[in-house]
Amino acid sequence: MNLAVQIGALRMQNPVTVASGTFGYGVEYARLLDLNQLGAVTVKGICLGPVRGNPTPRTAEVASGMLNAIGLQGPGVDGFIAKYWPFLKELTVPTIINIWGTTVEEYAEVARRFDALEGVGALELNVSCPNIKEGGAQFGTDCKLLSQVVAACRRATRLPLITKLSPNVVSIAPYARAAEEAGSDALAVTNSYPAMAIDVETRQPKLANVTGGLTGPCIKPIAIKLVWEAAKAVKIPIIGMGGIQDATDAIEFLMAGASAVAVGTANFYEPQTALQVIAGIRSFMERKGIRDVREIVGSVITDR
Amino acid sequence: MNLAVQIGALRMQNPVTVASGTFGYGVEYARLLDLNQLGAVTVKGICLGPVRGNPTPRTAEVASGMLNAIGLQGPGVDGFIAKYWPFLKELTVPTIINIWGTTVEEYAEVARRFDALEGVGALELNVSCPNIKEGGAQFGTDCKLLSQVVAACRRATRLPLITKLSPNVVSIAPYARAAEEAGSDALAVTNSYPAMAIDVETRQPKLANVTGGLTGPCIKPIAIKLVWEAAKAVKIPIIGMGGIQDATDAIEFLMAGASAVAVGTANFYEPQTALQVIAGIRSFMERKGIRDVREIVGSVITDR
Amino acid sequence: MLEELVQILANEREVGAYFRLTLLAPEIARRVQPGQFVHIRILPMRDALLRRPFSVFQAAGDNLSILYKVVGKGTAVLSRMQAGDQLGALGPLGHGFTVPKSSGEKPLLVAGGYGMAAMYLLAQRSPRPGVVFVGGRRRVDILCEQEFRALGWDVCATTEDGSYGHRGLVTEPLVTELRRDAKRKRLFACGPTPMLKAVARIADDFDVPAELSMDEHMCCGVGVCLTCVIPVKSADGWEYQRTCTEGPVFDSKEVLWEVPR
Amino acid sequence: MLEELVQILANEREVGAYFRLTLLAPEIARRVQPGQFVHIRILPMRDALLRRPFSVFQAAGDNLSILYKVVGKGTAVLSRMQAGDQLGALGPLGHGFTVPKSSGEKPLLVAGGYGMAAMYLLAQRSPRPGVVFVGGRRRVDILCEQEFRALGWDVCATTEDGSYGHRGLVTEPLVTELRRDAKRKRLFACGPTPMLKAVARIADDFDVPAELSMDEHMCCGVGVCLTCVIPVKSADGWEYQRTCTEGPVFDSKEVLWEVPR
Ligand SMILES: Cc1cc2nc3c(=O)[nH]c(=O)nc-3n(C[C@H](O)[C@H](O)[C@H](O)COP(=O)(O)OP(=O)(O)OC[C@H]3O[C@@H](n4cnc5c(N)ncnc54)[C@H](O)[C@@H]3O)c2cc1C
Ligand SMILES: Cc1cc2nc3c(=O)[nH]c(=O)nc-3n(C[C@H](O)[C@H](O)[C@H](O)COP(=O)(O)OP(=O)(O)OC[C@H]3O[C@@H](n4cnc5c(N)ncnc54)[C@H](O)[C@@H]3O)c2cc1C
Ligand SMILES: Cc1cc2nc3c(=O)[nH]c(=O)nc-3n(C[C@H](O)[C@H](O)[C@H](O)COP(=O)(O)O)c2cc1C
Ligand SMILES: Cc1cc2nc3c(=O)[nH]c(=O)nc-3n(C[C@H](O)[C@H](O)[C@H](O)COP(=O)(O)O)c2cc1C
Ligand code: FES
Ligand code: FES
Repeated sequence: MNLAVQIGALRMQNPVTVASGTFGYGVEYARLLDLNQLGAVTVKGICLGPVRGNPTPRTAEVASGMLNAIGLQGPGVDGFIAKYWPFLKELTVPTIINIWGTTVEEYAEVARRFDALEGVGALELNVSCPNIKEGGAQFGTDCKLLSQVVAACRRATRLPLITKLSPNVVSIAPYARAAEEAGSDALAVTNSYPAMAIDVETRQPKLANVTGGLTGPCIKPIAIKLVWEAAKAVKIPIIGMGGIQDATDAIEFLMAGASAVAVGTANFYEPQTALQVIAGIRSFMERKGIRDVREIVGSVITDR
Repeated sequence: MNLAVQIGALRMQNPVTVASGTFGYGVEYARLLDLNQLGAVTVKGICLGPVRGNPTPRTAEVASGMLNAIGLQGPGVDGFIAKYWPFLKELTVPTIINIWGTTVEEYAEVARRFDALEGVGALELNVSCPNIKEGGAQFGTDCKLLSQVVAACRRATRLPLITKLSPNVVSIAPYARAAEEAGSDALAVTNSYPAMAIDVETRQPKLANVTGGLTGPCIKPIAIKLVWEAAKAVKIPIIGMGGIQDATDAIEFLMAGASAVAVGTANFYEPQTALQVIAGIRSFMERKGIRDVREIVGSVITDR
Repeated sequence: MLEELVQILANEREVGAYFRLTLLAPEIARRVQPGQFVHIRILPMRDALLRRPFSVFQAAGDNLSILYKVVGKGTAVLSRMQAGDQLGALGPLGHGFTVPKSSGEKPLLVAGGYGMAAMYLLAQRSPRPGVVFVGGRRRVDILCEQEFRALGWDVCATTEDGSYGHRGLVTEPLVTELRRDAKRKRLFACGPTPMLKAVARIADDFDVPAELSMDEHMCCGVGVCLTCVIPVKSADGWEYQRTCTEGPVFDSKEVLWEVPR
Repeated sequence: MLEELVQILANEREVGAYFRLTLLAPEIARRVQPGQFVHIRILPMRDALLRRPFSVFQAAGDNLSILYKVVGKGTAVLSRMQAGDQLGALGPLGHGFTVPKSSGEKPLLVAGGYGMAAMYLLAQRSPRPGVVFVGGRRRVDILCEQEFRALGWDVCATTEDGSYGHRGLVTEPLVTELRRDAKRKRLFACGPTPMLKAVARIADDFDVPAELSMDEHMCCGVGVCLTCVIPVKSADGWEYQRTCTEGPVFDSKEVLWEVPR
């Protein structure tokens, strides 16, 4: 039975990774699960220098999901390389590094820095974080800027580039095509959805940042549609994510057109989710007599 | 204690109505609850002629919500007037008629027809239905078309006009302003969110229409943010909706800037929801010593 | 039509995946007609919001019972609920069967699996006994045969694997019966859609009237959401009618089995 | 750190809104240090997904217990669960209190409400007894006084409404005690943030070391999500540290009570 998939030049032994920002830098979960069973480890978003992030409260629970406005707290490239890379580079599975910047040049510079680092699996360009004032989502909701960012990173590195698109667009197809044309090797669909919650007792927003990103099972139907539309628009592979809790959810993304999937919010409440998803995909394939996971990709039947 | 609110020239005795398409034409629920306790009754979308709608399955359950692609099945203006108006016009509370068309002219024609009908409370322009091929959402995701539709309806009727915006935009502010400038008396925020679900056993989409609209508690955080942004952009009142299950949810919408709210999907599983919301708003006001519900509107504190 | 918070009096496994649920639901129990259903809100199922429709199986005094099969998320949660727990019940809903008259046609009931549940009240309230043709895949799918016999009805069971009664499809003994004598018979059917379609064709072939209880996915259950529609013949060709309101019981002559192009 | 599906052995009301939950959680019970916590997944709460953090109150053999107050949705659902039901438990988590040495400073514990729960293991494992200053709004907020006395500790209770012990704030008798003699004392505090802040200031005034267990909203509980951060002094001014990982127990000298501009 083949579970391996190819995301550009990146080979994943199975189609399941974790979503950036929901798995730290891998090491935190290493005591709870064997990271080498994953398809890849994807780390929290990193930019050039260290970032403190937003004031608290930074997350809030909502129906079948959560809001977050972490504000991309992180150690920066150097901090990451010093503190987390020694651990990550020893894993037998690849690391996908999620990167961001506030200008096109910054994105490219971060990409260049990681290009120089031996052993990185792929770079994921976060052009869709709704929780920072500059950068983030603006690059993901403007096709031109998106092209520029992707093209600049493309010039800065030979590593596989995964562009992580924003869900907050009228139609995802033009963005998917812009990323493909600018040289992206793959897409990640989707980031969190802009949202808000208010505590009626205090009249304050539940997040200090006022608004934040909605994630978890509540956004799955939105994410499935985006993956389906993006897959129709481009030829490059897609990593699907948004509310995956179990193998059935993951298979739904594969059928919609994703070549791989990422488990996000579910890690917070069930750290074993990604491993359970892998096991579940395997037994689904056994039950259905499917030999290669790639047969599932895009197999939704839309004409009745 | 004052619960009454004003939506343009439309007076509602309390700020709670029901969402179009989730309450039929009122008469279906008349045996279960006293419709005259509501702020207004809002009926299912009506266009010029009768419409059969989409093939089945038309709805599917998802985490904390549902998908629908009814396809605006309805009796058309004449059918509505013959079959449902005799009942509705006898109510002591106003009826809001949700209308749509496939062209600007059709919208205006429907508006004109209802202008001629004695006793209509207001017209709600559905420019945001994701489930029909022509019309619907295209008017809600193009500022120019939106202006044209609203302006044409404005010329066609003196009835209060409520423009129901699409959530599927990068930013709702320009749409809110376009509707205001074209003469809309109020906004309704928000319609359902484009989404999709797949049955992994059959590989078929759970809706015959492939995609549909996501509604219910899962979209509440998205809807709250849209209401908050729309309220900052315009001076006209807003009817907030999306996932309201109880008075706390409704108050959250009011605090975000809605002058009134609509209960949608919750009617399907708890037909008494709207009445419970009214009672709950009343007791919240008692507990907090609030004399006028309008004091709650827009009262969220966004600077800490 | 009423909405009640009702109490579970008993919830026990009948056989296989089938459970019998008894509710204290006085207002609904009193009003229910054969073929009507209740729309149940399974409260512990918090992230799954919609109600589930079930035929009223039996009604006596303040009590109402349901015979259900565990098929998915909601019925699985329901099967773990206990006496004393509460459910939301909306009912009685829908347009049921025409109760036979003592002077009328002889009722022939055709049921598949839990379709049997929709038939009991009809048999009980029919002034003249008839025959119940009941089918299922295996022996465990043949429900409450004794209870129908106790009403004085004949029961003719069929299983696809032959583990009980005749081997084959439930429609086979029905055809045999109609071949013998099709006069003054009326069919009443409830079961999976392919079975209903077969019954409709048989009714047509033998020119006997048939009432079919259609099993469609529902959402509101009261006619407002337009989820549960099926194509039905109408004055101007065809129209979508609501299974929850115009149905679940339809005249077999009116049902279109495919949406016309 | 371990993830276990654990069984509820008992879940009973202690007093007022406080419940005592005992779990069969052998692996976690064996490893836990004073001041650490477990992150509990309340499985029946299906639309609310996140785990809830609770200090480990007592641990003995395979059993672990928690003392919790019903304050919201999760704790309400938890309070209705019964012996035999299952919970998800992740733990032991976080950086706990420094267990006193027999030759070291005298431990003075300061607890507000359910803060008392974080203190028991510390008192139990301390080779020398000390004093527990416990405060609450009303009499019912003073928890498990007898259990601390049984360990040979003095307990000094304060209630805001004077319904039990001293009337006033828990910090008042603490100040009295420190005024009497502040030498060779170490403070350990757990309770609402304003109380912790007051304790930090008192520790500063009297120049005694203090360890504070901070109560912040959490999401993952294991350091990956960066929800639970508080501003803490660092080499280059300040940084956000994670309550779930670097904490929940922090040295009072390091905690910044406001985010520097
Ligand atoms: C008028 C009517 C009467 C019925 N009477 C009975 C009865 O007496 N006994 C019995 O066991 N079942 C009966 N059913 C079927 C019953 O409603 C479904 O088995 C039940 O809804 C399945 O819920 P679930 O959550 O377990 O399944 P899931 O598959 O998890 O449900 C997902 C969604 O699909 C819907 N759904 C799934 N299967 C069906 C189905 N066969 N029919 C309609 N909706 C479905 C559910 O309501 C829910 O909205 C009846 C259905 C109708 C329409
Ligand atoms: C390290 C630590 C130890 C704790 N130990 C105990 C204990 O021993 N006994 C006890 O009764 N409580 C303890 N708490 C507080 C407990 O976690 C909350 O009371 C609980 O999470 C409330 O959940 P809820 O669903 O009932 O409340 P809701 O208000 O419905 O919860 C909504 C969200 O807010 C969070 N939340 C609400 N109040 C708090 C709070 N005070 N602290 C942290 N998160 C909160 C919840 O975790 C959830 O994510 C501790 C908290 C922390 C951080
Ligand atoms: C707390 C939190 C932090 C996140 N941080 C990042 C990030 O740093 N970079 C990024 O591209 N996405 C980030 N995301 C988005 C996730 O990677 C993922 O796209 C999203 O959560 C949807 O998947 P889910 O519903 O399974 O969580 C974050 C999400 C959460 C909940
Ligand atoms: C089954 C269904 C049918 C709907 N039909 C209409 C419609 O005809 N016209 C319209 O403007 N909105 C329609 N809507 C959208 C609702 O009016 C409302 O905007 C949306 O459901 C969000 O609210 P909720 O989450 O409370 O349901 C429909 C929604 C549902 C679920
Ligand atoms: S289920 Fe809503 S109309 Fe029938
Ligand atoms: S709760 Fe996630 S980092 Fe502390």
